[in-house]
Amino acid sequence: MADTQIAEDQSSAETSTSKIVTLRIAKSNPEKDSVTKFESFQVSYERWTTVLDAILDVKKHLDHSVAVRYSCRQATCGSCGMKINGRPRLACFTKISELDSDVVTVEPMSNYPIVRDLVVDLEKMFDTHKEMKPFMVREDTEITPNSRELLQTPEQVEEYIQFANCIKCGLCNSACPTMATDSSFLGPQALAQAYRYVADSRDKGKNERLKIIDDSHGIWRCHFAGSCSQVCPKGVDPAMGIQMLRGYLLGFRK
Amino acid sequence: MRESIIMKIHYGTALGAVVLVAVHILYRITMMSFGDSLEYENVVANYKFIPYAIMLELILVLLSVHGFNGLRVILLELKQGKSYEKAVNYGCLASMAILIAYGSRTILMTSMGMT
Amino acid sequence: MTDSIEYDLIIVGSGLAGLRAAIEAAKTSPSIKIGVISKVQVMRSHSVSAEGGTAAVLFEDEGDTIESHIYDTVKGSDFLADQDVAELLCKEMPGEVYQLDHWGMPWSRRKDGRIGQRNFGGYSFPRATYASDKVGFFEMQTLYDTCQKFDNIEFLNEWFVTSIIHDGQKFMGITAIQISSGTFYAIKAKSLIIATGGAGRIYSFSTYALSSTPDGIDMAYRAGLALKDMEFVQFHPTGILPSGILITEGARGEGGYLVNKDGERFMSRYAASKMELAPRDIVSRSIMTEIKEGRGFKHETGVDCMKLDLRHIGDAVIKEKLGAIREISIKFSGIDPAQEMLDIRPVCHYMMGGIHTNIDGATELSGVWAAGEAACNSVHGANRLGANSTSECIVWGKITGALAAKHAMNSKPSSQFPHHLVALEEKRIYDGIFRGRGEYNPYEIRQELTDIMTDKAYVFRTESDLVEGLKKLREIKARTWKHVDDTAKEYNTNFTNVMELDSMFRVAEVVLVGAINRRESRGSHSRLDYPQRDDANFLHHTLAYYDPKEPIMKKHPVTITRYQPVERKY
Amino acid sequence: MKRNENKEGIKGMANPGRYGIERVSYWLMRITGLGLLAYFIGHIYETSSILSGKAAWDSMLELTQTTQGHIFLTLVIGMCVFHTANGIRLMFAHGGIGIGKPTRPDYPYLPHSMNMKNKLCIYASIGIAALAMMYGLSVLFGE
Ligand SMILES: Cc1cc2nc3c(=O)[nH]c(=O)nc-3n(C[C@H](O)[C@H](O)[C@H](O)COP(=O)(O)OP(=O)(O)OC[C@H]3O[C@@H](n4cnc5c(N)ncnc54)[C@H](O)[C@@H]3O)c2cc1C
Ligand code: HEM
Ligand code: SF4
Ligand code: F3S
Ligand code: FES
Repeated sequence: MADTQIAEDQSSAETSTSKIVTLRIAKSNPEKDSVTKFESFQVSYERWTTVLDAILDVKKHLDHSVAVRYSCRQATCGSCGMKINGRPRLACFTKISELDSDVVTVEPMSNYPIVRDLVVDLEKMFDTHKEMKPFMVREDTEITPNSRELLQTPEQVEEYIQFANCIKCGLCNSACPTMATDSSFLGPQALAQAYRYVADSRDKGKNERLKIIDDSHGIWRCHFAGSCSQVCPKGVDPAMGIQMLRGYLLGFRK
Repeated sequence: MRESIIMKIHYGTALGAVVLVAVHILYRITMMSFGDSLEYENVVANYKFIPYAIMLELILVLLSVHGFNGLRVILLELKQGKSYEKAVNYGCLASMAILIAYGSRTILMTSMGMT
Repeated sequence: MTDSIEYDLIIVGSGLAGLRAAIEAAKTSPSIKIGVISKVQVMRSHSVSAEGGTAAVLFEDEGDTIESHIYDTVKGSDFLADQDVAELLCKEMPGEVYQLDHWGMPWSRRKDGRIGQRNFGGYSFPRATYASDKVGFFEMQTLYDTCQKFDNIEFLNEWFVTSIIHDGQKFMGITAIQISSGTFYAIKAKSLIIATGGAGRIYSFSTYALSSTPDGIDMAYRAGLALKDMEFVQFHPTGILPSGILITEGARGEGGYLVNKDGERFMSRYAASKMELAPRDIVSRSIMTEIKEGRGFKHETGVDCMKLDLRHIGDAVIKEKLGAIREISIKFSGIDPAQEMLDIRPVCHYMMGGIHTNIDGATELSGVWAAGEAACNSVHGANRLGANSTSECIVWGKITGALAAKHAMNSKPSSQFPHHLVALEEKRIYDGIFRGRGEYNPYEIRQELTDIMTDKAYVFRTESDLVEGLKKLREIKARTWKHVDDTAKEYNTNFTNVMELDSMFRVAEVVLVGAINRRESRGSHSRLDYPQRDDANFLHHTLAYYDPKEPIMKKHPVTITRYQPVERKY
Repeated sequence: MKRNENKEGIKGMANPGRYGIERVSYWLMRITGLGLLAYFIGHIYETSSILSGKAAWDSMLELTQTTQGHIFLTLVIGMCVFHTANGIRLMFAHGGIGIGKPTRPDYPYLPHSMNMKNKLCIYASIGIAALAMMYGLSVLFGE
């Protein structure tokens, strides 16, 4: 089938529409020393070229050593969170053309330890997520041969589905002002997941979870700054989940 | 104390304060001109009017609790660590108590005419 | 000496299959120590990209039957599926859907509160259970979150597994590199489940995550396990241009049309009754035939393509049921599917082949199981039906999880750990790859390799193309491409990328050799020079065993229980 | 392995510039809260002078009768009004009221909690604080 050529990995496809942008990549290796150097590269891009495409283009052809985390390249796996022109975003979900800038600066997300270059350590976020008991709490979670589905209307699904969209990219924790100084704060990612399960009509673990988050570095350290929701790439709106959850603790909701 | 109770107090004191501070300020600007209301004699008279004095005492307590808890929250978020957090908690509680005591002294003594 | 750690059960891969296996193993025995090891973090595995549905018979009261699911699967496979295996899949699935529901899976619901199902290619009943169009993502979330209940499951995030250690009879452990620190470890264990997913990145135009490289499959291959049916590569009809990201079959399940340059729904010519919902191999061939006969479109990148029309479905339904593909097409191609037609083209999407296992997912080596896309238990034969793969991952995740856990409970730790094999492996990767100073850019070599596969082993294949492809492949392999620039230990993806490339060569070779040997057209494997299915000579599986020179090819019988092969018409 | 957490720190916490008006409101709420607390302490100290007789009271009052004193009092009025108005909004929001309803999000995602109602309330809080300050100025300087 040599007659039908495929233009692979968009970045290598040269057409007249391509433009040039300066990509500045923050490089550091904390195991060696604590300096961060910015290296600049000229990369050509198309209308649809994403920042991740551009970084991988650099990795392939200009500097093999760039450390960057990626997998799905379609904004569903949550690997590629980084600070792009000062704001936490997914690299694979940010087109260069929409940044409207001749210079694109990429840095590791704030509020997480840096592993190397653009890669940060998210283990703590995963641990906090686990603390929220992010699973069905009820007696009969294991089915028997006679089990059928637990009925749930489309409206009941609406109650929690937006929070179930979280891809654990960690952008929200990186934008939150409390996170910027409080290393014990649970963070919007975990709190929104606590709400995801509380809001599920099948779950019975509300009181347990409310107890866990009602802590001196728990839900009360959110001040509804909303930055988490501003940067969330999946429309999870953690700020809403957190306030809803707090509604229970304040007695506004039952 | 559970954090939720502390924060309920925080909101409660704020709500109480909204009403009382409004009365306090209105008192200052509606009774007579603002400048006059601050004349020594007028102020002392205010204090001697017992319901007003009680209200002032209430404002004092509510806002001290609210304000120092607010400060505590900010300080807790700035830095972490067991001893630091303990210091913040007790420090704020103590400051709160001192402020209330100091303010109460003024109110009590003035209203009893000990000026 | 190399650092070593110990687990009772090691699961390589944290995709759907790996996570399901971990839960089942933890349920089977709370006392064993389970390590789930993956080169990506949890929830980053390729499985999160699965969009359309998971096949299961849920509405027997409304006319669906397990029998029909089995037959659809076998017929879809072009009769190369092992029929006992297909039967097991179909019987286990309904329970698994309910189990996921009890674990919190946000299935889409019907008005009456029951779980919703949609139409999918090749089925005679709408039985693709769906959760909007993010099925894989939500399943991964449900399984991952459920794993958090168990204290004996430990996740080793971002560890690159390089080899399986065994003494020829018995499994003993694996070797792996912790990516963040760059440290090389030997991990001892009593049982192993390989759930490393598909290898679709050996093609340049592919729906797979960038991490879906064949290193897991290759690891088994190098350890002496057979790879089965690797020539069967599924090309999904609708990969969106220019990125190759998938537009789910659910888009056609919800009523989307495929149209050619003349505005004609050309599927009427190829599958009059099922139209756009014929199995994927047939739709992909139809698209390529239309293009070859001059009725295709040209995308602005210069690539031939066809159009997928969803406009008549309407904005509301698209938002409700196809939200993710709406996001994908607006974001990555700048097209709102409610307004304009999408540019699509057949794209590498699934590998029917994989590590040879029996119906229980057991490999030929005692103590080693394989599950999910990496395995080939022959449930899909020559062509997988959409929505059957997530099902497979879940069912064999569960089966292998239970078996491997029991095995780990009942066997004693091996007294002698073959440290010399670990040393040998260390030498292979560090002297052979890490310190490689070849003169070619490995990323350009990778591009060349994947281009060869897309060019020479695409939807339609011929002897001359395949042979030429194999020749070129061996040519670039002979070049001194092993070249790692990055000398740091920490998070060195340059190094892991080159290791991935290394594995691509061996697995791509097996695909090509298998395709050359199979002189017939069956399912996804379509030879222009042998356009007919040839049951007399080729109704068998292909096995490939590793040999440093070239793969050793063998045959393996197909299990036929109740359905004799007939011509496949839709 | 203890790694530097790479926290954004106080600068990041206090920088109101990047994430829209909600972040500005967060910032103002903090500043005004602290400012009010400072004033409150000062105010109690100020009023305690009443115990020392009229002379002391008057000399204390004089401090605020200067131009700087007036500007300071005006600021306090503004802070108080903003903090109160925004505080009332926040109390509702923190209870889950007026922040929208969970729904299936559609791309492009607009977070419902960052809705117009809340934005308007923030602008309104700033607005009435400004009005109150102007009124305060007129009273203070108008004598
Ligand atoms: C875009 C797309 C859409 C799809 N949609 C559907 C659908 O709608 N319905 C359906 O039934 N099927 C669908 N499929 C197929 C299905 O998603 C996959 O077959 C399935 O997810 C594979 O899961 P898995 O668990 O086997 O492997 P994966 O999810 O691919 O996971 C592999 C794991 O192995 C790890 N790994 C690999 N190599 C190594 C190594 N060397 N060291 C350590 N770890 C390693 C990876 O990190 C990863 O964790 C789709 C596939 C694609 C590409
Ligand atoms: C009278 C009306 C008032 C109301 C309705 C009110 C309301 C609130 C609310 C709701 C908060 C919580 C903000 C959050 O958690 O994000 C808060 C915080 C705070 N308040 Fe008040 N308050 C009032 C007056 C005062 C006064 C007079 C003071 C000073 C003594 C004060 C000091 C503080 C402080 C220091 C904070 C912490 C700031 C922060 O966490 O952002 N408040 N207030
Ligand atoms: S809530 Fe949004 S920003 Fe936060 S981790 Fe989840 S998807 Fe990412
Ligand atoms: S940014 Fe932080 S303060 Fe609350 S609303 Fe979001 S968690
Ligand atoms: S690569 Fe998966 S979210 Fe960006």
